[in-house]
Amino acid sequence: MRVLYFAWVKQHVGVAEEEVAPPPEVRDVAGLIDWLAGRSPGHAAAFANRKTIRAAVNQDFAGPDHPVTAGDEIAFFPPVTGG
Amino acid sequence: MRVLYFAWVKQHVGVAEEEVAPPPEVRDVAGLIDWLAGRSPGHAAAFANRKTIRAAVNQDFAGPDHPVTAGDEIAFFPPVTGG
Amino acid sequence: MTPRIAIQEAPFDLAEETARLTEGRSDIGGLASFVGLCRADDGLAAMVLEHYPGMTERAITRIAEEAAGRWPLFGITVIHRVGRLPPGAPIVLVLTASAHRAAALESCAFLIDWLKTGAPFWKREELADGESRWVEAKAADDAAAARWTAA
Amino acid sequence: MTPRIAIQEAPFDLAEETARLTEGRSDIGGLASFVGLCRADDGLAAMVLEHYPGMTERAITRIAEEAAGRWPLFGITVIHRVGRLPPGAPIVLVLTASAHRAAALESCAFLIDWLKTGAPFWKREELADGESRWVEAKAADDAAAARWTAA
Repeated sequence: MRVLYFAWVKQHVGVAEEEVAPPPEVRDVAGLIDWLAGRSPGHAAAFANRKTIRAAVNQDFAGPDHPVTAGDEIAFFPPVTGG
Repeated sequence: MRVLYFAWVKQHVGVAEEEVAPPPEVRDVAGLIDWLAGRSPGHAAAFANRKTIRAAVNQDFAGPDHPVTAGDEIAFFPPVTGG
Repeated sequence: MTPRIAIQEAPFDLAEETARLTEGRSDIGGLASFVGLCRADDGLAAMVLEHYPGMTERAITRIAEEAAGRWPLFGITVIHRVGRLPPGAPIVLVLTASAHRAAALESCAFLIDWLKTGAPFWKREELADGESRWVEAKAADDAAAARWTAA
Repeated sequence: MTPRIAIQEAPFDLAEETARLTEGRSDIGGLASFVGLCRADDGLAAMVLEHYPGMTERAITRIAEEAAGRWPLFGITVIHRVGRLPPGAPIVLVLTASAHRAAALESCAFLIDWLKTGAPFWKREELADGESRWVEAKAADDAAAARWTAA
């Protein structure tokens, strides 16, 4: 499972992307966030306020209940500010 | 009193502008139209359908009740179609 | 902010007009433009635009001032061409600049809606068969302009 | 009609993009554009734009297709710059072409409203004092985008 980070989420985590292999009980975006938050203090800081985190699964915006599986590309980032 | 004509009003009347001296009982736009319509068959044709005629007095749109006096610049034209 | 208003036979240059509004400043966040072009409907050979010199500039200045009163604008440009224009030719340009996009977009729509119904221009279509006809005013244009006063 | 979508560091050329949409055709009656620029608020030294390569193009393509389904459009161009941009620099261009002005104006407003909330871009402000801060998303932008779904 490939996880990408953008903007200040990336700054907290310290890397732009990483390959991860969460245990089988991680089934959705919310579960993945819980699991990632335990990986390092940087991850914990990045995911400290879940309300400010947005996610995409395979390049589509996805809510906390969206399923995640091995082989997915999952991204975490703040609310977008383009335009 | 200077009277200007535009678009098909001008084509009917046959001139782009004319100096006129209507009698004193011509006091407003509607009265001026009545008086002008009697000046020639072209004028009569131009003003045959009053609903399709718009007017301006001294370069501001003006309704039929708008007063007209000697020295005014008065224009008659169809509904505008710019833009 | 003095609106730039021009009635001319010559084409206008969108890039040049944009640069004129933005050059040397960094307070503009949004720039909206509308260009109206001459469509080749129904065998049109050319569009001939007539106007009322003097009143045209006066009417456009007034509505530009109204736009400037309704929205916080840094710049307004309105250029309307007259004379004989071939199909595909640009006829009118409206350009508005503001700190924020909503003011720029709304004032641009307001100005072009209003130009359609409140400025003394008349269009005549010259057809390929030699015929010629005056374009009739549309009720839809009156409705579009009216929505700005209903608000 | 295939939308033209580009994510690039280089500036865009409004005149060139306009010509690209209109060249050789005479069925376009209205061309609406919006250019978003980098404002020099509060001692801004530069704006740095990050995006999500791949998803960005995908998201913009999807919304351009939605616009094409809602309005009868002959052309859509969306160009969004990324990287470090100085105050006054153009950031984003939205350009829409249609037979009639309302479709061009409305779809242009729809696209820029949506880009603000639905495309994965993030802005970071670099200040003159060396500080740096991420721009926060605005509730007003969500509201502006939402009005297109409420209708």
